Formats: sequence, structure tokens, C-alpha cells
Amino acid sequence: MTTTAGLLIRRVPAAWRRVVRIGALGALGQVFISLSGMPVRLDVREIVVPILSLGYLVVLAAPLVVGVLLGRRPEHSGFLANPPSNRDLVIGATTGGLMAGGGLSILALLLAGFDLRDPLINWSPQLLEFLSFGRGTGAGFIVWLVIGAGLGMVGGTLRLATSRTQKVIMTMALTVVAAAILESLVVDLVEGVKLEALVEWMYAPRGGVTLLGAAVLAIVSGVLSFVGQGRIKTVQARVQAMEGPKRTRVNLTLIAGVGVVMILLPLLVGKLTNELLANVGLFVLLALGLNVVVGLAGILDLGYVAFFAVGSYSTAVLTAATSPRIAPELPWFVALILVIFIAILVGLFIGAPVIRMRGDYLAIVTLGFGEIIRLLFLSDWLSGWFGGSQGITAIDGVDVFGLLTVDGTNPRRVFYLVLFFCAIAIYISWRLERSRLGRAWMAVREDEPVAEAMGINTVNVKLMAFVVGAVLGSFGGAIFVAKVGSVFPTSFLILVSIIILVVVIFGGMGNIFGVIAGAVVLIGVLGGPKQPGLLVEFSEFKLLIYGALLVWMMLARPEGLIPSARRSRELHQEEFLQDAWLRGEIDTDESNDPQTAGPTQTTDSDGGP
Amino acid sequence: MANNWAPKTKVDWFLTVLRVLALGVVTVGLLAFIAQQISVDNPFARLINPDATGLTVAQFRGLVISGLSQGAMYGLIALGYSMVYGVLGFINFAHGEVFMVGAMTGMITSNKLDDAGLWESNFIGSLLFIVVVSMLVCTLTAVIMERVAYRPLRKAPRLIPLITSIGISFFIQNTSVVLLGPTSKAYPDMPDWLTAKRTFLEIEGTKILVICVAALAMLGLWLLVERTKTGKAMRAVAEDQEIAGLMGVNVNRTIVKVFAVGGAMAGVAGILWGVLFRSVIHYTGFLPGIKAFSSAVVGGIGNLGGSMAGGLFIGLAESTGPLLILEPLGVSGVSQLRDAVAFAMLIGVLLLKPSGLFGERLSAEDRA
Amino acid sequence: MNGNPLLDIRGLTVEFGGLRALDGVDIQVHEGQIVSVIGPNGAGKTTLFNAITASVEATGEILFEGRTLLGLDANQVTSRGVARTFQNVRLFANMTVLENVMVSQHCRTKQGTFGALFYTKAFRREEAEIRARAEEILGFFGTRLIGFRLDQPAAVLSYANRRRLEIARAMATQPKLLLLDEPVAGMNPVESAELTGLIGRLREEWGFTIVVIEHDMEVVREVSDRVIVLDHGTMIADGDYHEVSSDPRVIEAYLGQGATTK
Amino acid sequence: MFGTRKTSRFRIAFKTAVVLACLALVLSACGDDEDSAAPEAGTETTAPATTVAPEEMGEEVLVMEHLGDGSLGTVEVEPGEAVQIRSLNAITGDVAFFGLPIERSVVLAIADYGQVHGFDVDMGTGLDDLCSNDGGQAAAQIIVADEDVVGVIGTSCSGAATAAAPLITDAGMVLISGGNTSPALTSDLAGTPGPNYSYGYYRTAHNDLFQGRVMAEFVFNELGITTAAAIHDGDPYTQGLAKAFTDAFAALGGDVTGFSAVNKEDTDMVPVLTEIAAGSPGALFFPIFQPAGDFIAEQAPGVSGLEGTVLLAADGLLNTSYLALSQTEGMYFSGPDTRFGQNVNASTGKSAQDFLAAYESEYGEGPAAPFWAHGYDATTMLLDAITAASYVSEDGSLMVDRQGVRQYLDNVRNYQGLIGVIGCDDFGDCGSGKITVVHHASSDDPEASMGNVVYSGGGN
Repeated sequence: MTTTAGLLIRRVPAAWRRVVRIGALGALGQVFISLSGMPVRLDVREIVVPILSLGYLVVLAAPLVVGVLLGRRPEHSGFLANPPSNRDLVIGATTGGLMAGGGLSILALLLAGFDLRDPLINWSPQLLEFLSFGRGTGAGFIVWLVIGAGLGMVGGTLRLATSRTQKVIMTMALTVVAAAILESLVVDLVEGVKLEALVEWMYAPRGGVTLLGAAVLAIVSGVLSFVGQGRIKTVQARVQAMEGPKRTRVNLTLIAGVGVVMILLPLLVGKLTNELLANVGLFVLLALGLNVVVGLAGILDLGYVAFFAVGSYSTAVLTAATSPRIAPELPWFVALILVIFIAILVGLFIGAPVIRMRGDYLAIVTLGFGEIIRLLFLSDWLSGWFGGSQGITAIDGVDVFGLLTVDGTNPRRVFYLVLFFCAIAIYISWRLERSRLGRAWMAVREDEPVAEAMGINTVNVKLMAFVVGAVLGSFGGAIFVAKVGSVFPTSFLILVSIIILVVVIFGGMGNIFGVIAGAVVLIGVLGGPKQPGLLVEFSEFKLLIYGALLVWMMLARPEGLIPSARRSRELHQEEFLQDAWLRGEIDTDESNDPQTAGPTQTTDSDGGP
Repeated sequence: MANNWAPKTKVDWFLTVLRVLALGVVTVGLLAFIAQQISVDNPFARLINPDATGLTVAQFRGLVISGLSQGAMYGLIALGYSMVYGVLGFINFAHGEVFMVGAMTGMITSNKLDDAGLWESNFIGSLLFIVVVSMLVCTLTAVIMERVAYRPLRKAPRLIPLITSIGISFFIQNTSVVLLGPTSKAYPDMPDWLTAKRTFLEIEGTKILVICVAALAMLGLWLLVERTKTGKAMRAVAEDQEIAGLMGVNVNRTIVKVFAVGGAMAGVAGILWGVLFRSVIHYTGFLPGIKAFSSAVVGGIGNLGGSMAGGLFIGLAESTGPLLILEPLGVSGVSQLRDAVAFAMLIGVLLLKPSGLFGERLSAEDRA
Repeated sequence: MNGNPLLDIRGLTVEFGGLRALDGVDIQVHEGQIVSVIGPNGAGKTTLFNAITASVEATGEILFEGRTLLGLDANQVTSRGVARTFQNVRLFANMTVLENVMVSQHCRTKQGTFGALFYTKAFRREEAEIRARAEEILGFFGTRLIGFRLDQPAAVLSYANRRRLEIARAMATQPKLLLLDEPVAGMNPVESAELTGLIGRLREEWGFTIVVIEHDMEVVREVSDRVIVLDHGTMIADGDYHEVSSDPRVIEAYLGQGATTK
Repeated sequence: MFGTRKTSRFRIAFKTAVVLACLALVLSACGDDEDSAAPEAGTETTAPATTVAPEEMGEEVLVMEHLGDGSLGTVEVEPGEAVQIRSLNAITGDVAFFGLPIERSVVLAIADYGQVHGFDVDMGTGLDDLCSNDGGQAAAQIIVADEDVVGVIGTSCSGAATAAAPLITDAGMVLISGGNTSPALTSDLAGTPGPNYSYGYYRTAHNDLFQGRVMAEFVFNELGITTAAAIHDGDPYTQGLAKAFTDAFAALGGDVTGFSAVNKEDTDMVPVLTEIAAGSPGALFFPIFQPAGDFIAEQAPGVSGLEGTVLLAADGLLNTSYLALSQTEGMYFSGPDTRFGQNVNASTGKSAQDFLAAYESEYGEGPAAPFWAHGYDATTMLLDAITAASYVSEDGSLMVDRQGVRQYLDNVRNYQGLIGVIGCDDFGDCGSGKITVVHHASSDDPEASMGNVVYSGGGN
């Protein structure tokens, strides 16, 4: 080992340093994850019974990732004097993996030797047991080294395989993990179409994919991926090549298809999945509202929860019999009309003072407004109106023409209600984006002073964004109240604003589909501020993951999961221009002067006031 | 942007109404307070709040002192916001968490010292020690933060680093939850001579300490920025990064220094927090952080003296505001609304004077 | 010069923290004129434009069609019929060429949320009009900005085309007075000559009154009815090109600065 | 001691294999009786309803003989599977200190209890009520989606129960809380059901009204103080308790001079104390939590006008770390009667000392909040009820009658738990209702102060 290492140092010291750096980071990450309590807590969740639990998956991921990172051939390796050979790369990856695994080995030793439980709450016997596989520290020490090196090697080797093989293997692994993570969803769905037998061999009775199930899943997905790879690309390319009306038709068909699935899906699945869908839908609605404000108009509103709160409380006051001061007990739909008016007023009231402020001041002031509104609802002062800390309870659900009642006991109905309002929100966002107002929002987002100089009344336009956002947020509030049947100030913490923001950003600011995808992935899997997702076990670490995800997203993929084309141009302008230029798309004038038409000449895009 | 006071549009009219209303509420509240101080049975005071009781001089002094000591801490944290904003032009939302890291570090260190018996036997030494440790840890946190999250984004559109900083804030806060647990943790007992009230104005020793240390830190920072080469480099970078770079200033290193100094200040503030309140929890940094940022804005961001003054203003406002303004107006349970008062003050100040009380000092880009 | 001037500036003063960028400038521009503003760097030319379009606060008086522009917001000035371009090209880089021109018709159109949401007849008609007008304006610049370019983001345009698009965008606000800030800066001689011709056509075909800031003396001579020279925030000369170019104060201002005309 | 729970991966694998094998056998043996597992409410049942009194049911139960008429359906637990109950408590966030001990008490109670008619009891993953209505509802949906669940121990926060109880009770399950105290969930103790009461909800924690009344009586009668004020922190629990106290105090003829609130994140209490001091109360009751409670005790002596005021708090602050603060000396604390002494849980035979020892060894720390005993008793009560309402059918499955579980709980009288004698009233209040007031004598010996009872009252 040392001789190889020595060789490596002499030959490519930079590469070796990289190995050490990434390996050390992997080890640190491992230790951090272990001490966060994640592995022990997640150990109860099986992935593949009986060999792999989510807890182990979490710690095993680090050496693998280290291996994959180190297995990557450095960019422009053709220009290097001594490009690393495959063997070098695998050795590097193995060493990195070894280091990452070594982190856990050392941690296991430390755990056995010292007691640091005083500040570190997860410095526990359970962790030691987890790390030593219940076999004593010595076993754990060796095993982690071996596992780390092994996984590093696997990761590194994987990277050297052809991209096709990589994809197939990735698909196989992801399918098995996804099948385990989405277990309740899959079970629900499969049972909905009366295929219980499938569930029985695929999943173990207490959760997790069975070995047989995992093998079958891996093989099926692997074959599908192997066969399907080229085809998906061709279809994509064909669709992309389509022009005008034909393209529109394909898109419309797709949208209609998704719509039909969304309408049929709740009928096939059980309560739990419907509840999940309803929660996701609620956040889709809220995120679409915030998307108008942040994504389209470029106003960073950190107090969006205020609109949600106002919608909830006004609905509660207007419909509940137990509302403390005024209790008109209006039917939900009638109340909704008033709620919209109230939302518009609140949107104007909050919007007007902040609208002329610089972006960052606006952020902090809207955050302040959000807190002020929550504190007012909480206060003893106004408890005669809003119930204060005791909230308003025993609120009836939505009565639909006397035919049926939508309330929390029937999540399927709630989901349809949410779906209806999501459709409205999507329609509103879509129409407005393609209107005079939408263009004005874009201009304001791009460069506010210039927009102003081009005759756009930026104040009015931005106020409109606030108002539209407020109305959509209040829809969310109204549904929330009908669903939960009670309203307390604790539902409207700053946290909610932040999570909605993460959803919008993760999905892709300014893109309706991105926002929906963001809500489905984040809220569906991790869960909302007070809503569990599919991975209930993650709830303790949800916010940690949200934070990390937000940072990572901003650094690696600021345009989000499904970016709006525009937004991604904005964020990658330089690269984009270079691409365009390389593709010969960039327009060069007839009498071109190289000095004037270079790709480096970009306009100032950061726009803020 | 031109901001004339003469209303031109409907929005301007609305804002004028709002300004008048805000001033009106404050004025009526204060007048009612004065009236009830003159005589509790004053008809004017009774009319507005039939349950008015008034405050004694000692109570009033207590409010002011607690407001000042809290405000001094906001001011110290605000310096970090202000410096980063002045130089890089974005809110480092996570700065409040750096402060929390400082308070946590102090808690862990001081408890270990207490276990070793050093806390009681050599309090001053222990205090200095935890201040140094906390400053180091905070500086390191701030510098790592800059390196990992902000440096790659220096050229990105403005919202991006702001959102990143929100993410970091969340991450650090919840790191504390998962590593140290979600419950509040206490510093060991302070010696009696520190917590006892001094004969001088009957102020607790801890509060005197907080105010003095804040003043010292402020002085040190002023000297650093105005009198040293590093300070000059910072000011140059704040003025124009590119030109400063051309003039031979190492921009990266200067920005790191800005973060480091801000972090160190937050570290000091964290220890002061521990000394004053003795209790820390993962969200210790969040609200004080936001209020400190509000202080920086209120005082005029980028303006170091203004940040300190803004901190004192916000501290005083949230301490005295509920009782001086809201209570005389007949609002019940006013203390619950202190955060609302602090934020309302921020909004009010920005409505009346968009550049803060003492004016902003911003980099060239921000003025554009 | 008959009748009242279209733009009547009197005693215009702009201060930046004690520094006078403009100091008591008086300028009259009559309808149908093309007036060039020249002067050394830092003379206050762009500040003059900024003051007219309410981007900076100014004292004195600016009358446009007999009514004051001071105290208005920038968008209100544009609605009154004043449009401008920017020295350092500030397009909406991520919007398409077409959108850039469409969005500038904002203050001349009025369809709101209702129309957009319910896709009313009036809304569709207006959208069609906006688009038609945008294409008409872009067509003015020949084939460069139409066709497939309509849907390209402004960011990929060449430098010269971005300058053209800026002018198109200003035209789309349907102004009476067009303020062009160094329209040919950075262009090569061929392009610059072509644009010079366009400026003339802007007046003839579209009826704009035009004020141009320009460094290129060729262009200035070519297009201007009148030339105004600013130096250190004050107006030092006002007359036709030959009068001005022989004015000793002008020569001193340029040479004294150590700068030469291009 | 709990070695069986600390299974290694290898053992898990082995166990799973065994379970799988058993399952395969069972499946092959008894084809498809899935559909008959949970008949809808109201369907006829073949299970014989019995009239056996619950007391007699405690021990060995005759096969087929059980409580309940089947009107809420039956849960069938196949051989090799476990009886499903759930824990729904606040286990994350800043209230975790409160919910976590309850969840752990459920775990320990199940371990102590052993099997039900030879069937294991499984708690599944501990669910989180997030101390909020929406969190409670979402978690309740997870629970009710699993039709095998018989009962739920939770919630720890009243707000969560508001939304969770209707869902869980609608599904025929029972919800037994070890931590809720809001009168809205049960009754006003005078026969009127609270607005959020639903049948099937029970609790071993006391009703706030007991505690407010006992504290008011103590202050007014024992201490002879006639003016009092209260501070809460905006939490429904603390607000309700503070309100219960001031209402009871006023009813006794006392003068309530102030009622104010802080926020949980507040640190500087001088303003609120000044506000309270303006009314010069003789006693100040702040039934809140740490850390806000620390700040009030520490800062109160410095506020002019509160020099002679007696400070009172409730169970939220009655813990050793709070009592270790020197400024808390002389304070009074109300709370559930924690003089568990030699109380022994009738179902498991364990005492509080046994429990604490087990807790310490399993989790490496003591419970951070006092309601662990309530959670423990709630769990054993539930398991007793399941035992009483179930029988082993001919094919070896355990049949649990949902209605029988409720019938058992409705009739619980004189059940000996860790917290004392438990009996359920008509609206689910089962707690002993015994409230004690302790006097904190010395911060050097917090343990002693915890047991220094100076007054007790309430209860039946």
C-alpha cells in the first residue's frame, strides 16, 4: 500500500492530495452523520431485508460517493503530462473509501474509549453497537476499514465503466432503494389494483424489500434500462424537434394524461397515500403562490406564511361555530369569496410598504410581517377574536352543495379539493405568465430600473404579484382549515415560509412544473413542516436535510430540478453564451468585428434595484 | 430611487397614511403614558386604558437597562451583518447562527471548566478562556462558511447568496439539534459578585459587563477599520472590489478577514449572551440574528457606528415599547408582542427613512 | 424656431453628495429637432438624461410639452412620451427579442389580470396588436432582428444588434422624444454609418424628436441640427456643428482634459 | 436486561428468516382469510359478548370469552404477528423533552408487560405529533391507515389531540394520552363535554382544572395571599393552566392583578415582569417551561415591585435542572402527585424505581419530564384492555374486539398504576387528579425539594 502511495505522490501529487482531501471529507461526513444519530434512528427502516437498513445505507453511502468522486477522470486529462491510468484511479478511489471507512473505525474506537455524551447526545452505546455490528469494537474497527475500501473501489470502478453500464447499475440500485423508500405508496397502489400477491413476495412483513424482491427488481430495472436507454433519448429528441402546433399537441396530450392520472390515482390508493397526496397538493398550491412572487416577479418574500395564516384564520372565523367573537357560520364556498377579498387587502397592506425596498431589505421586512401577523393571532390581546393560543377548533369541513362533506376524515375528498384549487392556481400562473402583466414581472425581475424607464409602473406590477400570491396562499389556508378542522398559531411559523421557499427553489423558480415536482419530491418524501412524508423516520433530520439541500442546490444547480429555460439562462449566462456561440447560434453581424461580438460581452444581469 | 414625500400615486397616499398612523399610534401611546405617569387617575389616561397603573422610576430604569444590555448584544451581532453587507452587498442570514455557535461553545467549555473546578476558583481566567475559544470557533465557522458557500457565488445574481445563507442558517441550527439535542442547556452559575446589583444605579454586574464589553469591542473594531492597513483594504474592497483588486489589495483574503472579524464579534456576543442569560438552545441565534440584522438596517447598513446605535435602538424599543406605547393604549398582554414591536420599529424606520437612521455606507454596486 | 419648445430645461441642477454633476443647465429642444449633446467624460451628459427620465433627483425645471417632469416617477415620464437608451446597454437579457419590445408597450396598453385570466376578446386583440407593433418596429432595422431571432434571448445578440434592440425597445414605448445615449459606441465604422442613417430615418419616418449623446464627431456632424456642449456640469456651447466645433471654449474643454475627439 | 431488544444485524436476519418461514407456513395453511380480518363497524359478529367484569379479566382469560359486542369491528392478529399499538407523542423539536419520555415509557411498558395471550405487542416506529394540530392529524392518518392498530398512546400535546382524536376514534381505535391536560378534550369536570371531546379518547394525565384549582386554593387558603398574577408562554397548555388558575383564584375571592404572556424564545423578561409588577401581586404563577422559566426566576428579584412576590410554577419546571438554579429557592411548584413511592403497577408489578432504573440503563439518562409514569400506566391500561377484549380463535389468531377495548377502559375503577389509583370518568379523564404543591427549600439539594410536598388536593 505504502509503496503504491509513494509512487502516486511522486507521480501526481496533486491527484494524491485530492484523494486525501476527499477521503478526509468523506470521513468527516461519516462521523458527522453518525453523531447526528441518523444511522441508529434509521436502522429500524429496512431497505433490503435482512441485509441492509436505511441506517446502514446512510453511512455506507459516504465511501461509495468518495469512490465515485475519486474515480472521475480529471477534466482535460488529455492535457496532463501524466494522465492517471485506470489503475491509479481505482487505487485512489479505494484509498479514499478506506479513509472514509476509517473515520467510522476511529469513531468506534473513540466511542468505546471515551464518554463524550455530555455535549454530544448521540455518543451512545447504541451507536457503538451499530458501528460494531454488535460484535465488539475490534470487529467494527476492521469491518469498517474493509467495507470503506471495498465500497471506494466499487465506486471508483463504476466510474470507469462505460456510461451505459453506469446508468444501468445506477438504475438498478435506485430502483431497489426507491422501492423500499416508497414502500407504503407502492403497497397502496398495488393493492388498489388488486395485486396483493405481488406485494407479498416483494416486501417483508415488517417493511423492506425481500432479497428475492430486490433481485427481481434489480434485474427487471436493469434490463429495462439497458433496452430503454437509447429509446427515451430518441423520443425526447423527436419531441424537441417538433415545431409549433405539433409540439403543443404533444404537450397538451401529456398534460391531459397527467390530469387523468391525477384524477384516477386517488381512487386506487388508500387513506394514507391520499393524505400524503393532499399534503403535497397543499404545498403545491402554496408553492405556486410563492412562485408568482419569487419566481416570476423576483421578489424574495420570506413572510409568505402570512398569507397562509390570514387565509386560514379568516376561513376559520367565517365558517366555525366556535369562533370567539363573530361567527357568521358561512358555508365554506361563500366564505372563500370573502377570504379572497381579505387576502387581496392583506396583500396590498403588506406589499405597499415593502415594495420600494431593496431586495434584501424586503426579505427581512416581509419576514417581520410574517412574524407580526402570527404574533397577533397568538396574542391574548386579540384572543377575543381569534382564540389566541387556544386557537379555533371544531371547524366543519367543506359542504359541497349538500351532497358531501370534505374534511380531514376523508383525505381522498380533501385531495380532490386541493387538486381543484391547484388546477386553478396552475391556470392562473400559466395565463398570467403569458400576459402583459407576466412580461412586466419578468422585466422587473431582470432589471427593475430599466423596467421603470420603459414605462412599467413597477410598484403596481409588484403589488399585483403580492396580491396574486396572497390569493393563492389564502386558498391554501382555506383548504388547510377545512382539512385539519382547527387552527392554531403554531401552524404559521417562519419555518413554513422557508420550507415553501425551499420547495420553489428546489423545483425550479419560475417554472410551474418545477414547483410541482419540488413539492412532490420534498413534501412527499421528506415531509412538510408539520406533515410527515414517506420517510417518517427522517422527521428529526428533515430540517437539517432541507438546509443542506438548499445550500447544495444553490451551489450546484441554482436553477432547480426542472428549471425554467429563462431562469437557467440567467444563472448560467456565461456558459450559455459560450454554448450558443460554439453552436454558431450567436448572431454575428455581417461586417463582424471580433471585438464587438464576443461571447464575453454580457449585460449586467443581476438586476436588483 | 427618488423618494419624495409628496404623494404622487395611490400607493404613496397609502404610505403617507401609514406613516401618519404609525407616528400617531406612537405619539398617542406616549402621551397616554406620560399622562398616566403624572396621575394614574388622569381622565385622558383612563379614557384610553381604564386599567392603567403607571410605572415607578425604578421599574422604568430596569426596563431601560435591560433594553440597553440586550441592545448592546444586538449591536455586536449587527456589526457582522453590517460589515459583510457593506463589503459583499448581501445579508449573511446565517450570521445569527455563528453567534449561536459562540454561545454553545461557551456553554460546553464553561461546563467542562466547571467540572474541573476551575470555573469557581478562577472565574476571570475561565471567562477569558471561553471568550478566546468561542472567538476562535466562531471565526472558523464564519470563514468556512465563506469558503464553502459564499465564495463560489460571488458573481451570482443577488438572491442566490441570500437564499444560500438561509440554507446555511437552517443547517447550522439543526446541526446543533442533532448533535447537542433539542433542549436548552445552561452555563454554570456565575459568581455572586458579578450577578449582584451594584450600588451604582442599581444595575446588575452582568449588565454592566455586557455594555462595557460591547463598547470595547466597538472601539477595537473602529480602530481596526479606520486605523489599520487591513481596515483600509476592507474599505477599499467595500468601495469597489475590482478596483481594489487592481490596486493590489488581495480581495479574497480581505473578504475572509471581514468574515473572520464579524465571526469574532459574534463569538464575543455569544459569551455575553451566556453570561447574561446563562441558557442556550439551538434557536438562540435565529431571532437575535434577525433582530441584529434589523438593527443594522435601522442604523444604516454598512455604517458600523450606526449598527451599534441601531442595536441599542431596537433593544430599547422592544424592551420599553410594549409598556410605553401599547400598554397605555389598552392592549392586554403586551409583552407577548415585543417581537412584533421590534419588527414594527424596523418597518416604521424604513417607512420614514429608507436609508436608516444614520445613513447607509454601501459598496458602489449597491448604490447603482 | 416657432412655438414653445417640446423640451424646456431651465436651471437644471443635480447634486451627488455635495458634488454638482449638473449646474444650472438651460436647454430647449423643439419638436422635430435632432440635438446632440457632447462633452468630455464626466461632463454630466448621462446625468442630464437621468434627470430628464427621473432616475436621479434634480432641482430647477424640466418642462415637457409645457408640463413639468420633475417629481414624476420614471415610468410616468415614459408615459408622457420620453424614452431612452442606456450607455451600457441594459436589455432584459433573458427575455426574447420579441418580448423585450413587447414589454415596452406596457404603458400604452391596458389589459389586466381579468383579461388574461378569462382570455377575453379584448385581451387577444391587444396581444395581437402588441405583437404586430413589435414586429413592425423590429422590421425597421431590416432583417436582423426578425425571423428566427424574434424568439432568441437578447443575451445572444451581437453587440451592434443589442444596441439596435435597445432603440427598438425605446421606440416601442411610443415616445415623442427619444434620448439616445451613445448609440454607436463600440460599433465599427460600417455599422456606425448605418446607424447614423437610421437616426435620421427615425425622425423622418416615425416623427421622433431626438437628443443624442455621442462621442463620435462624424455621427454628430451627420445627424445633428444643433449641438450642445457640456463641461463640468455646465453648458459651454449651443449651436450648429460648425459654430460649436470652432468655439474656443469647447476646444479648451476637450484639449484641456487631455482628451481628443475620436 | 433488555438484551433481547438489542439484536444485532445477524440476529435480526435470523429472526426474519424464522418469521418468513412461519409466515410461509401460515399462508399455505390458511389461504385467503384476509377479507374477513376487519369487518366494517356495525356488521354482525360471531364473537360472543360476555359480561365478565374487567377486574376478573386481569388474569388468565378463557379462550373465546372476552369483552365487547363487536360493534366497532375486530382486529385479527395472525400467529407469529404482533398486536399493533402505536405511540404518538412529540418526539422532535423543542418539546421533545416532554414527549420522548412518554414514548420511551411505552417501549418499557410493553417490554415489562410481556405478551398478550401469547402474542407479542409491537409499537412500530414512534410517531411524532409535532405538538401541533396539523402534525397530529397527519400522524393520525398514518395510524388509521393501518387497520391492525388497536390503540394509540398519545398525544403529548393537547393541540395535536384536537385533530388526531376524531380520526383515531372514528377508526374504532382508542387514544390514551399520558400528557394532555386541556379541559376541551374531556370535560369541565361538571358534566359538560369539552368542544373537542370524542368517545374513545382517554387520558391518565390530570385535567388542568384540577391543577388550577389546587394551586389557587393553596395560594389563597394556605399562603393567605389575596392578589395574584399569571404569565403563560403562548402554548395552549400553559395558557390554559394559567387561565384555570386565575379563574379559580378569582372564584375564591382573590384579586387577579395581571395576566400576561411571553414568547418561548424570549430571554429578557424584565419588560413582562415590569408589566406584572405594576399590579403589585402577592403571588406570580408562571406554569411555563425552560428556558423561559429560568429567565423569569432569575430576573424577577431585580424588578422593582416584585421583591416580596411569591413565585409559583407548575410541572413544566419541576425538574432538577430548574431547581438547581439558586434563584428558584423558595418557589412553589404544582404538579401531578409524583410521590410514587411504593406504588406498583398492577399489570406489570413494577414500581417507579424499577422503571427509572430501566430507563437509565436503556437511555443513559433520566426522564426529562414528569409524565413518564402517566405514559407507562396508559400503556399497561391499554394492554389490559386488549387482553380483556381479545381471544384466541380456533385457527390460532388473536381476535381483538375494538368495542371491548373501550368497554374495558370505560369501566376502569381503582386500577393501581404508578401514578396512584386510576379511574375513568364519563369523558375519558382517568388520571388520579391528585395534585401536589412542593416547596423548593434549597437549590443545593433539588432532589429533596422534588419530594417536599406542602399541600395536596384535587382528585377523587
